Amino acid sequence: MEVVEILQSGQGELIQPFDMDEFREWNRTKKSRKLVDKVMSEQEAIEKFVYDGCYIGTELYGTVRCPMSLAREVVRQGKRNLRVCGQGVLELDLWLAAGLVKKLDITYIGLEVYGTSASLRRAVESGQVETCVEWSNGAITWRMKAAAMGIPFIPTRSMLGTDMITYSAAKVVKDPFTGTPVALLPALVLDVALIHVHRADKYGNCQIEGISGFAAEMARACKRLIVSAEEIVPTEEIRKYPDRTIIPYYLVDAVVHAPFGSHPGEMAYLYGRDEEGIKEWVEMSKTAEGAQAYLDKYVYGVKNHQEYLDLIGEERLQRCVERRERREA
Amino acid sequence: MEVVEILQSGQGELIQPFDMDEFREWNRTKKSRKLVDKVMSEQEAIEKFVYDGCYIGTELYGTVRCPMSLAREVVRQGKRNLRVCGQGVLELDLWLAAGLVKKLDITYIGLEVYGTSASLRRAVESGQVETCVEWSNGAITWRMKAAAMGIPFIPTRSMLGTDMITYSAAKVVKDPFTGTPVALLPALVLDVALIHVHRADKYGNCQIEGISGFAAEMARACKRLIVSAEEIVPTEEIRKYPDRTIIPYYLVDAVVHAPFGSHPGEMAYLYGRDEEGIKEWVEMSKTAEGAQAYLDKYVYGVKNHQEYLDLIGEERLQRCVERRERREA
Amino acid sequence: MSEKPYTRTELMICVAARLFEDGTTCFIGTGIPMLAAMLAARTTAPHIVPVFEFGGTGAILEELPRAVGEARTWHKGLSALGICDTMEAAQRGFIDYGFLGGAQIDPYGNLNSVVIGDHDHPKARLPGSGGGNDIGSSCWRTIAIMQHQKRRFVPKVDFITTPGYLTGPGAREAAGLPRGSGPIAVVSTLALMDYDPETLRMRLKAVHPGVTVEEVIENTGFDLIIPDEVGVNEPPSAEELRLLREEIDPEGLYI
Amino acid sequence: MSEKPYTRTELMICVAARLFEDGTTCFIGTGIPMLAAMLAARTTAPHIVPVFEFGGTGAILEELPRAVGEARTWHKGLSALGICDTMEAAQRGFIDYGFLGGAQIDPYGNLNSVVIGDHDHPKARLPGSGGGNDIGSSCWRTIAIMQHQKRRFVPKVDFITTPGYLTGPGAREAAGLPRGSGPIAVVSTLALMDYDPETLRMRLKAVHPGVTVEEVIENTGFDLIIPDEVGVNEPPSAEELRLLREEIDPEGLYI
Repeated sequence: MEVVEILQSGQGELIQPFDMDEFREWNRTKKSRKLVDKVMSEQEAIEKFVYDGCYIGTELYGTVRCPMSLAREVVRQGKRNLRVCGQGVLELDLWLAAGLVKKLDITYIGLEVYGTSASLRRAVESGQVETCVEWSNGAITWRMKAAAMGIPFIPTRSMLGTDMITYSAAKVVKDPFTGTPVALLPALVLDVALIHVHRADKYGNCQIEGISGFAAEMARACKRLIVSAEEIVPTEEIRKYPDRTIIPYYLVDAVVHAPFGSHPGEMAYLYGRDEEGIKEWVEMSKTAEGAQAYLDKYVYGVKNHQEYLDLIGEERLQRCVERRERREA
Repeated sequence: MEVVEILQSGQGELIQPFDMDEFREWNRTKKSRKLVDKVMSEQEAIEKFVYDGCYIGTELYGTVRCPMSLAREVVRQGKRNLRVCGQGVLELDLWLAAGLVKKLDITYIGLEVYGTSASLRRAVESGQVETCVEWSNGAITWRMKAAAMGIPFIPTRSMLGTDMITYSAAKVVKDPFTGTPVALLPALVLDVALIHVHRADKYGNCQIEGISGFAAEMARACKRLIVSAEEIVPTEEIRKYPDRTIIPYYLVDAVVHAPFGSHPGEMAYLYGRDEEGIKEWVEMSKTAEGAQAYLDKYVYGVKNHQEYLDLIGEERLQRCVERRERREA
Repeated sequence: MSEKPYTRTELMICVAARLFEDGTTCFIGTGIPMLAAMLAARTTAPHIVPVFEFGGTGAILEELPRAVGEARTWHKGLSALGICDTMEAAQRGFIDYGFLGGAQIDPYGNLNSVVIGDHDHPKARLPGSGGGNDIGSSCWRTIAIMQHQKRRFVPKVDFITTPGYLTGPGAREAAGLPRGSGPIAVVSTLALMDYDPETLRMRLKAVHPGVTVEEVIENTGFDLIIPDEVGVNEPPSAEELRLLREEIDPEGLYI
Repeated sequence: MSEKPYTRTELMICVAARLFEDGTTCFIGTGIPMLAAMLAARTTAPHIVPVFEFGGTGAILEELPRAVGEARTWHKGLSALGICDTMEAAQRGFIDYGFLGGAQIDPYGNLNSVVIGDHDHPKARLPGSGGGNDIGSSCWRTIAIMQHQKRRFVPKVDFITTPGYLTGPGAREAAGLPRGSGPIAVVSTLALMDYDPETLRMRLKAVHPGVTVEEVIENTGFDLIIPDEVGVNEPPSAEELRLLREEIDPEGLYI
């Protein structure tokens, strides 16, 4: 019998095991093909689809097209023991600071220009986060891409030769076609994904402007998908530009109308970053007490996204709008 | 040592063997990152980049966004012994009828609504085409996707259990994560690819309207890429909508300005099919003599794409324009 | 116009159209499946979601597409992406039905569209799998639409292009094909067939009006399971015929 | 303003900027690499093609991006797709240079950005690989930008996040990493290093003005190869400083 040699098996936990047939069955029975109105509030969407212990992820970096209104609602409702695939800045920081995270498929959690995340340090070094399984940004996306393709794994040349492989759940094999070593990344099927988009219709057909990060991959790699959108548009608008629909409705479970939903992050062509707002988190999150005070003020202290926006104030939001990227030749 | 069992190895020839490091080296040394004017005629592009015996492919189905002006020029220049990945209608039919094809990675060559391809039958049954290696449409695209990802293979559940596997060059293994059988498709790196797009700038940044077929994958899976475009636009137009550039310039070797380049096929939002023109080929290609007469008239009988368009005539082209798909709510 | 007697092709389209389940995703191949989908959308299944392999999802089928990639396949559609999007949606279990054709079919619903005769020295080279193999591998339920002739309904296809039940119970799963998927019906020019749940072999379900069971048996190259009760399909209604002839295929491309 | 003496960070940025090769594709990470790229584009390498991992290619860098996904990373860009597009372009060999950071570096240029101490019970949990591992695996040449401190230049990093030459000659290829790729330079707050072609160990190339070789050695936790001739980097020119202070980082985010 011909065989492929397994050269190495990562010792990291596969914290979200998968079964492609079970995922197919889910997609068959739990995802309606009908055009059903899915518009609901953040509160309703998170209550309905996010649960203690679920494996959850958010799309794009924390300050760019980030589902912040959904991320804050997760904190407000205190969902616990979350298992998270982490490529994040603000949103995961909030969850870590609120003590909601138990296990991490981590790629990068930090504050970019403002350095490392104190919330991550506290949560991991204290043992509150039980497990960190390591992946590169490419690898975690390709794991979702595998799920999105409906296949059990995808090869890559990333992570080879490093400790990343050892502390991941990947395997290294000899490619049966050319004989060279290649890493196999197991598919990642999330229980819940949160994605913020520019526009959606009430059924969940979504369109994005500017870079699409890993929205297409994550949307196809989850069992429940909550989308928040800056604007809810009539389906006729979607049908006019079907080539812009990177997330078709049948993938979506909830559509939340969230103008300035990425604040204090940005939304291309609509509003820029609120640097002041981001710095406030950066400063306050340096200590556990400061982080708690921030959460008290901006999350627990307001009932919903509208109250959050009221707290930020029209004037500051308007300044973000003025700083937006523009389409110009 | 842990191993992965190889359950089956397809007996079909891998008619375009690959080496990812060699492909990387090609991409490093033969693909300029500089913004260089690449505009040239069909004649020049085909002379420069298509050669006897090369492995070549065209993107999308024969009547939809098909690089017909390039395909006709390949015939005109009589490039021989082509090895082709075949998912095609009109364009591959022309090559088969002209006796240019030696080996096929075949998925579908036919006339869709008008039935089977007599040119394919003649070419294969006579032994003029030496080899047909079988793939599904999904499989051939995923083979290009593997190359586009820079990885040696991609898994799929297609082709399992059928004669497709036997007459392909795929392998079936037990997935090392879940133990279920899965097919591994070897990467496909083409020597030359031909793609027709809506607009490109002179450097080769390309944008497409409507479905994109497998343009993104093929453009990233070839050593030489000749693009024909309905319109050459200033780079400022590209920079205004960078989120529409599915083929960035550095992938492109030649940009050919080809209005009505897909004729008698269609181009979404610009012109519809020329049914009369397609039927003419369907009828004439039923016999070898008829096919030859068609080639004499529409390919050998005209010097270039402009002469072809003159032969078709303004009025008929205008009728195609009237039949175009429109963006309307 | 509806006075003109219906043809077997028209009847076959009507019987196929009635199999569409409303509110499901359907992978539509070139030809008869397109007509059946358009008819279904105008009659019993107004909320089907047509999916065409080159990227169109949720099109409004106002005009008959002539090709699986042309603009009519995403006309006023919900998304118009690429072949990977649709094929991978199918592989992930999002496509409920697939409508397929082929040159040959066997008792387990395996289809051949590659060669007649030996693969390497064929008597007839057929177009190839196209998306057929993918659809038969990944869609939950496939329905074949066939001319009913002895040379097409054969004990063993010359080449298995698109998997039916392969060699019988358990074979799809053993090969690694998705659990719970497989063919459920064949609509032919003579009859409607399904599959016996025990043996997974093809079974006559209902003949077309005016067709006898014997005629079906005579035109089938293998032992078709004939149950005690064989139904008779409803003939095309006047409205079905009107839709087909006046709205769906007024140019008579297929009918 | 250019009268103000330059800082070591400004110098480091200038030295890094001069390493950009015109007309190449460069994977740009957050922070110092962005400033260096912007400076290079305004001085010696006007035709570099910046690539940002979340999808931006060929942006015109008018304003300093604060994040690898924000609109400034594809401002007037040539394409703005997603992370797969850029990471896969790198894996295919299309990205010439990668500019990287890390908390620790070893003599073979391996970088650590995951943990200080034991992985499962870390003294300090760092942000993680991000795109670092991918860039170090797939780009043709990588350049690390580091604070030069003994605790950062270590004999053995606590965790290899981003591959340099791993354990030395042949190790990258044996691991399956792309042939011919690897680190070529380190720009630190004290000096510029390259790698000895025989041993692939880090080698001092040029010290910053005012820095002695001894100072570099003292601040390096392993045996740095010291060649017979060690150059001295040019200090920032008045124009470089003006660009940095007035055009590139007028808010003083980094400098």
